[in-house]
Amino acid sequence: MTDGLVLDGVSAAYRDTAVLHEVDLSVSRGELLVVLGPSGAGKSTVLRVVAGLEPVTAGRVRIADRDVTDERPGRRNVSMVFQSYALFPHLTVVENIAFGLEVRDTPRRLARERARAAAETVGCAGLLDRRPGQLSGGERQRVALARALVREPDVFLLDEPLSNLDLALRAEMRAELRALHDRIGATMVHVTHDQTEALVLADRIAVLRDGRVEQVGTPDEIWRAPASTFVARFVGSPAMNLLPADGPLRPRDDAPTLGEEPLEIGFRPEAVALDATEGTPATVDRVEVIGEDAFAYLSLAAGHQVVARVPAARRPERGAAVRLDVRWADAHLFHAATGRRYQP
Amino acid sequence: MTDGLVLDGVSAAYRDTAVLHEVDLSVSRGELLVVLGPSGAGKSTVLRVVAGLEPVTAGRVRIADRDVTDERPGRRNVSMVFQSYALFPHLTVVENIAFGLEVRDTPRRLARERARAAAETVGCAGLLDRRPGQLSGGERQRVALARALVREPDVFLLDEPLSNLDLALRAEMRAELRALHDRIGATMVHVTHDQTEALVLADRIAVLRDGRVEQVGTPDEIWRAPASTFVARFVGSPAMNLLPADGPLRPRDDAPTLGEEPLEIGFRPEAVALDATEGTPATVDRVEVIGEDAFAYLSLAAGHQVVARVPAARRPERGAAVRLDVRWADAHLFHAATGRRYQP
Amino acid sequence: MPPLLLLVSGSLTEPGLPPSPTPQLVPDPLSTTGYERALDLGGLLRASLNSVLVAVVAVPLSVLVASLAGFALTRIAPRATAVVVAASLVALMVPATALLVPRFAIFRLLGLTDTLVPLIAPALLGTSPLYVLVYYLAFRALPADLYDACLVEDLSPLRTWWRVALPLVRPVTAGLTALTFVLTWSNFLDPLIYVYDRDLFTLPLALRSLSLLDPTNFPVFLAGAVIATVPALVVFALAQRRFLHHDDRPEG
Amino acid sequence: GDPVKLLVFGAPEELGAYRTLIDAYQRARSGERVQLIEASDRKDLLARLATSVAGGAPPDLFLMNYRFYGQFAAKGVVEPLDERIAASSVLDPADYYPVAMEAFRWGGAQLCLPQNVSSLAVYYNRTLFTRYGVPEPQAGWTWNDLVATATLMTRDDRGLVIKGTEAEGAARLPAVHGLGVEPSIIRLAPLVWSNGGEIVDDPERPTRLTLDSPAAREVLRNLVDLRQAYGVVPSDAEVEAEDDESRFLNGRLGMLMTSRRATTNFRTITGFEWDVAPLPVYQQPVGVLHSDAYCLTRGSRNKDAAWRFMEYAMDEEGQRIIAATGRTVPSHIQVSRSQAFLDPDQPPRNSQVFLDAIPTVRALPTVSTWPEIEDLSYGILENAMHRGDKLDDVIRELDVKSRPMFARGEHG
Amino acid sequence: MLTPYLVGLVGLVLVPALVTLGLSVTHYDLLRPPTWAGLDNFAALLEDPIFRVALLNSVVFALVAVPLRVLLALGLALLLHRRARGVGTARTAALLPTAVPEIAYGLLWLWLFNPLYGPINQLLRAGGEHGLTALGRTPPQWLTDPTSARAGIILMSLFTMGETFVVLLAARRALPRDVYEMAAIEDATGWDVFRRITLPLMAPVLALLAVRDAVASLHFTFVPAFVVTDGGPPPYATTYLSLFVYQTGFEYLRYGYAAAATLVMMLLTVAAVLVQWRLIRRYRRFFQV
Ligand SMILES: Nc1ncnc2c1ncn2[C@@H]1O[C@H](COP(=O)(O)OP(=O)(O)OP(=O)(O)O)[C@@H](O)[C@H]1O
Ligand SMILES: Nc1ncnc2c1ncn2[C@@H]1O[C@H](COP(=O)(O)OP(=O)(O)OP(=O)(O)O)[C@@H](O)[C@H]1O
Ligand SMILES: [Mg+2]
Ligand SMILES: [Mg+2]
Repeated sequence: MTDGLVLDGVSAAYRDTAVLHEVDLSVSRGELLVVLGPSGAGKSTVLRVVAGLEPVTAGRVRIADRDVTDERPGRRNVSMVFQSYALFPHLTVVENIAFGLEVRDTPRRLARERARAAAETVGCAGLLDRRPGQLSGGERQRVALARALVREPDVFLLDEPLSNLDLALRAEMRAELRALHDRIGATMVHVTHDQTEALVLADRIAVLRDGRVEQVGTPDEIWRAPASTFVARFVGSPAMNLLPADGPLRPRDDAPTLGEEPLEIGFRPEAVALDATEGTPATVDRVEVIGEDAFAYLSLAAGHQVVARVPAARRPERGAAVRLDVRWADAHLFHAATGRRYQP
Repeated sequence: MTDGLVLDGVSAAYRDTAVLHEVDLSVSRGELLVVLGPSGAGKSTVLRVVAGLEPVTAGRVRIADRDVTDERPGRRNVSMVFQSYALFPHLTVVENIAFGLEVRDTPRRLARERARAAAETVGCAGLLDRRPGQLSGGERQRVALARALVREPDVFLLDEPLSNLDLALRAEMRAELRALHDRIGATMVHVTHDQTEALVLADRIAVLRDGRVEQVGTPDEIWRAPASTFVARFVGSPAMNLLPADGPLRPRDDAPTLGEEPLEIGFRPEAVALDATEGTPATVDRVEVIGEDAFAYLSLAAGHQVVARVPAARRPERGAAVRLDVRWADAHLFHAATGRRYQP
Repeated sequence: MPPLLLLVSGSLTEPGLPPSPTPQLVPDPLSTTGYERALDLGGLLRASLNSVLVAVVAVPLSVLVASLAGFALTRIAPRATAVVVAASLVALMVPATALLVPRFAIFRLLGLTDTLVPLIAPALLGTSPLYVLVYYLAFRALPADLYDACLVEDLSPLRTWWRVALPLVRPVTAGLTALTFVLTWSNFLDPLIYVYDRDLFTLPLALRSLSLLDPTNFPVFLAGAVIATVPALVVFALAQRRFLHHDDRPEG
Repeated sequence: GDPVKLLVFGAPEELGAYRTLIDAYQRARSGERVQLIEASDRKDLLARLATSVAGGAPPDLFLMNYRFYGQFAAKGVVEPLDERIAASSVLDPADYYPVAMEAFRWGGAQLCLPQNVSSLAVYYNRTLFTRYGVPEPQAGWTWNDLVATATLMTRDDRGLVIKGTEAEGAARLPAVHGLGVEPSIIRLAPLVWSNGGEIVDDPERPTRLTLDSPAAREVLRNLVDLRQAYGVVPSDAEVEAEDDESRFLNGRLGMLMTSRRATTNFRTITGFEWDVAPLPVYQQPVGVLHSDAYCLTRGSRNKDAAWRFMEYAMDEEGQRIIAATGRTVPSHIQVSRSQAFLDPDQPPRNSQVFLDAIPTVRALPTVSTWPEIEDLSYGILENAMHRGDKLDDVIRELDVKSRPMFARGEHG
Repeated sequence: MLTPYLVGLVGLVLVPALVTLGLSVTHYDLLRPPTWAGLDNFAALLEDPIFRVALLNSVVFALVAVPLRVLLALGLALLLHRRARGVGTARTAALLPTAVPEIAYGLLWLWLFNPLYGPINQLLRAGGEHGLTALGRTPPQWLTDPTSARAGIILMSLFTMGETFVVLLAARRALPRDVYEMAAIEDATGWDVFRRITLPLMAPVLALLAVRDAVASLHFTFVPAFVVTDGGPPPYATTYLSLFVYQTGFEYLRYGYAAAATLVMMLLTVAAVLVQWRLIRRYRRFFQV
């Protein structure tokens, strides 16, 4: 298979702090991989290692079937959006965008033209002659994005490229990215903390935790078959409910055969039915309304907490007594000791 | 009424570019106002004007019933999280957080202690002795937040304080902010582009567009009675569907009395029922799955586009022919000409 | 570097010998007579003391003035800044010789001739307006948000300067301190004109009189030059360490 | 009150002599204080003097050569001393060589008191002369004798006579040069006079240099030929590498034409014997005055104390102290004839040469722009001697360029 | 905060400078009160051959030495701004000559330049015979040949670019790192990075230094000419304006005349600065970052 990008047992460290631990990742050509993980997990570091801005302490990096571990950044043919934008303060927007082309000897005219087109794409065509210091946060980010998109590298490295955009713009940009990706078949590594983005955009998602890859899989796999409680809780908001499997709330339909060891049962807020007549009793602690949806925070008798999503229109009152229910089909089982997914 | 913060016809400009146009806002003491708006709308500028970092070209600013329009920033007793964090690169995390206290002559011991507590709150207690250069993006943001929270000013100004955090952390921070707000009854102005954040956190939301206040209201008002198509589409993701009122899709239940002028009808993706047997026919262009939910992008016969939210489990296939339906109760009416909400 | 080695080597040559017709890096015979006579004849010890005295007062004062002024320039109205910057540029253009006589009159009016004060006085303008401008540019290059953050924290400009701006331009300070030191240390025209008392002579003046020794006494003079150079080297080395060991920079 | 400030310049040894003088004075007159202001050379002294006068705080006394005091004299900076001299119980003008006293009269008034009455002489390395068997210079010798002697004394490192001109770029450089003389107007002047010429048109109110007269021209030609024709003086590179005085000190110069001032330095010589001879003669013996004087500034606030020091320095006691350094020929007639100056234990044995010259010495014109004229002519003459510029051009250039300077000058 | 500086600037520079320049329309010899001269001094300057030579010398020096100095300093600063083995030593070495007090520095060179015994020529003569270089040429007559002497003074001034170097080094080190990382990713060549990023970002400082150097070149020449060559070799090979002004003012006591020369000198620098300013105006926009 032709690989777009392969990290093979890559470790990296800042001074003495090890940040990445034997990360294995492979992104096939034309694939869009989203790296998801909590703050400080090492997402940016992964990109920096790929770009060649940080040396690896172990392992190899291959881009487009070429071992680039010892190549300098410029030789790796990647383009990158920095989390901090890294715009050139002295260049105008159009000059910033055209920079990568111009230093690669694209004729100035052409470079400017393509820069203008890229600016159009990210919706900052009106700002071409401003300098970064005169832009709002989101505008800067869009310029950084345009600068990355204007080229056609082997790999795009996007470090939270949409974090400062409003939802509408973000949806639009997301669609643009996806379209671009589909159009030019570019290999992309996209770091985000926004799971909607991850789920919508990704061909596959890699979940990073403390510098280790926790799970790699399609959005569907990540959502439906999280490999660990960490992934399960990290993806989805509010996070998946986790209770002891033999505990206060057990689905009432046919149980699968369970082993001996202690397990945990997990189910997402969306899977909780509140209007059950039977089921586990609980009290409503607090209700959050988000548009058409509401999230009810419930305490079970045993002191456990559960969140349920309900339509905003039919949300329970705070303090109300409710009965809740889930189905085995919606439930996930994990080993209580290791947090790994239980495979019956 | 005691006011926390009042902007009275405030205009502001950078050089010659007018950015804010007669913005009126009032935040009562202890209220949490979220400012929402697209990138470049002037959200950061509002905060900068309140903080006194930009002069007003017209209007007055009052904080805690005191006219501060001509006061210097330090005299306004506000604390602020900058969109760019503005951490002091030469100070460690704990020094950064304690900075505001120490320069106000809090004894060093005490300042450090409170800084440590604030760091704890935002979950960066383990990084106290690092310098900003050694932090990940999210970590920096948390430090910036801690630095604002450690003080007890008249007004907190938070410029996208959570934009670089992952969902889990963000939810947690959000809860922390809310708790802090409830505990000390602080007046807060919180700029975000994340509507979930806005809807969950806000007492009231101000929607800004091109430097003008488009609507101010409780999250419920904003959601249920958007004052304009702009607000309607901006809040909610995917955006509210908008169609000509006499157009291709009309709710089939009892219509309210409508006037003469051309109107637009709006309804959210959540309001669209897909499994109707009757209703407007449409084809599925594309389906996005986000966890338990899926968004179906549909084209109506007349060439109009509509998005519908459906449970992921029951999502239609791409290319499938469906029939859709909405109810008047879920529909919003707007003047086609002005985009303002239609009041029958 | 080679000139410096030659300087040292030359200073260790026995004075009074006819110049050697062939190059010698290690002089033969090796002799410290040059140093003894330099100290003896030129009053170098006393002069060093005076130079140190002047430097100890003038250098910190000068750096202080320069950095404060540079910082103030970033804070005041742009128009005022432009005026001061222009005035500083003009001041840079004035040759030192044009200032000697009027300054002498000023110092005499103040009763300060024949004291070390006129040698310290240039510290008032940061030794050279250039240094003020360098500070100005350095401070201006810092992210504006940092200053804004200080404003919000109600830091007085003075404290902003001390707590935030100055630490962030430490390489500049280190460099300019070294330069100020050298300029002060090697100031030659000022003491020539303003100081009469031999007991107030500074090193360059003492060196100047050594320089009139006849050429066979070159080692004596070179020894003097070495003595005058060493402190400056030490300061440079220290500044260079600060320079190297400072890596916190504005980021992102 | 304030100490009397005395501004002098000199090499460290000379400054030492003034310190000795001041110490002696302060010991002799308790309560009197004198502060020595040391400049390292004439330029420094001028700069200090001028700025301090302009700034309104001049030193009380300064020591200045008569060639350079003109500009101060002309500008009324110096206090006339006639009344004080007349009133003095210590000083009698008749005790001093008139030629020196006369040099410091300006507009009929005695402005400064000369400390010495040195003149030009030829120092020579006796040991070398003995080694090469060349006869030592005799009183009354002529320019031709000088050239012949110098030619014989120019030797290579094997001790063979060599012509310095051929040496350029050739196999050997002279190891010893026969003569050192700087191509300056003050060296030229006594020779021109001796040849019956004049260097300026009117010694009282000069308006131009008169080196175009046949007498002056001949002298100039001869001077230039030392280098250009005979190669007996070091080339300019050699002079830059090692000046004549240290060349002499190092035993590689047969003769050196210079003033009494070099004596102090030469007394440190241990490796060979040396002595002085009078200047060579063209038609009649003429010397040139080298004299420095104490001047009292008009702006001094301490004139009486300054005068008391002046009296002391000019009196026998003070003159003796300075004379002991060997640097000067005392202007005090008696002291100059005493052991203090003629001390046979101290070289040069033949110090009498300087005294013998006194009756013949003449002073250079005192015009306020003289320093400029000297600097200008030095550059031109140097090029003439070392680059071999055409004599006509040299003379014309000197004339043309110096005229405006003379025109600007003021006369006493 | 600005007060001490303003006091110094006005009291120690601007007012004295004005006084001196005011004296340029007088006959003033420092000793007697000035008398009105109108434009006499300037007319005399026009006639004065020495002034013309000095002016020419100064202009040539500025044109040659200033660009060389700035380029050398910039090159070194860019070479040595990183941390690496040996960089510290190299930096120190680059700075050392600046640390030598001016007067000692001048006299040191006086010795270095000594035509026969000076280390430079001794080195040049190594391998050659009869006092010639290995190539069979006479070594430069630093102190007696006009061209060599001028070159020598330029050489001297090159080694003292430490000040420029330090300032540029500090400026370079203050530039944000991520911007350079970005450029690295774009595979910008060293030249591109220099031209498109480093140069414009450092433009304000560079402009300042170039202006300063142009202005100060009048000053750099003073001590060398004063101490080393004394304005020679004759007639006036290394008489620069600075020395000319000093000599006429303080040795020949023509202060008013010297003031006029100073004024001319300053006008020339202003003109030079304006020209420079125009040249770097292209970069003006970068100042507004
Ligand atoms: N220094 C400046 N000079 C000129 N224009 C500026 C400057 N700063 C901001 N602007 C412009 O002002 C408008 C409002 O900027 P502001 O930073 O307030 O936007 P914002 O709402 O915070 O956007 P974002 O969500 O992207 O941060 C933008 O169009 C921006 O381009
Ligand atoms: N220069 C540095 N020196 C030391 N530690 C660093 C440095 N940069 C990052 N780190 C640490 O390495 C870890 C990983 O950082 P990284 O920037 O990769 O995180 P991230 O996953 O991108 O986080 P975020 O979402 O907050 O940006 C963090 O714990 C951070 O504190
Ligand atoms: Mg990151
Ligand atoms: Mg903003």
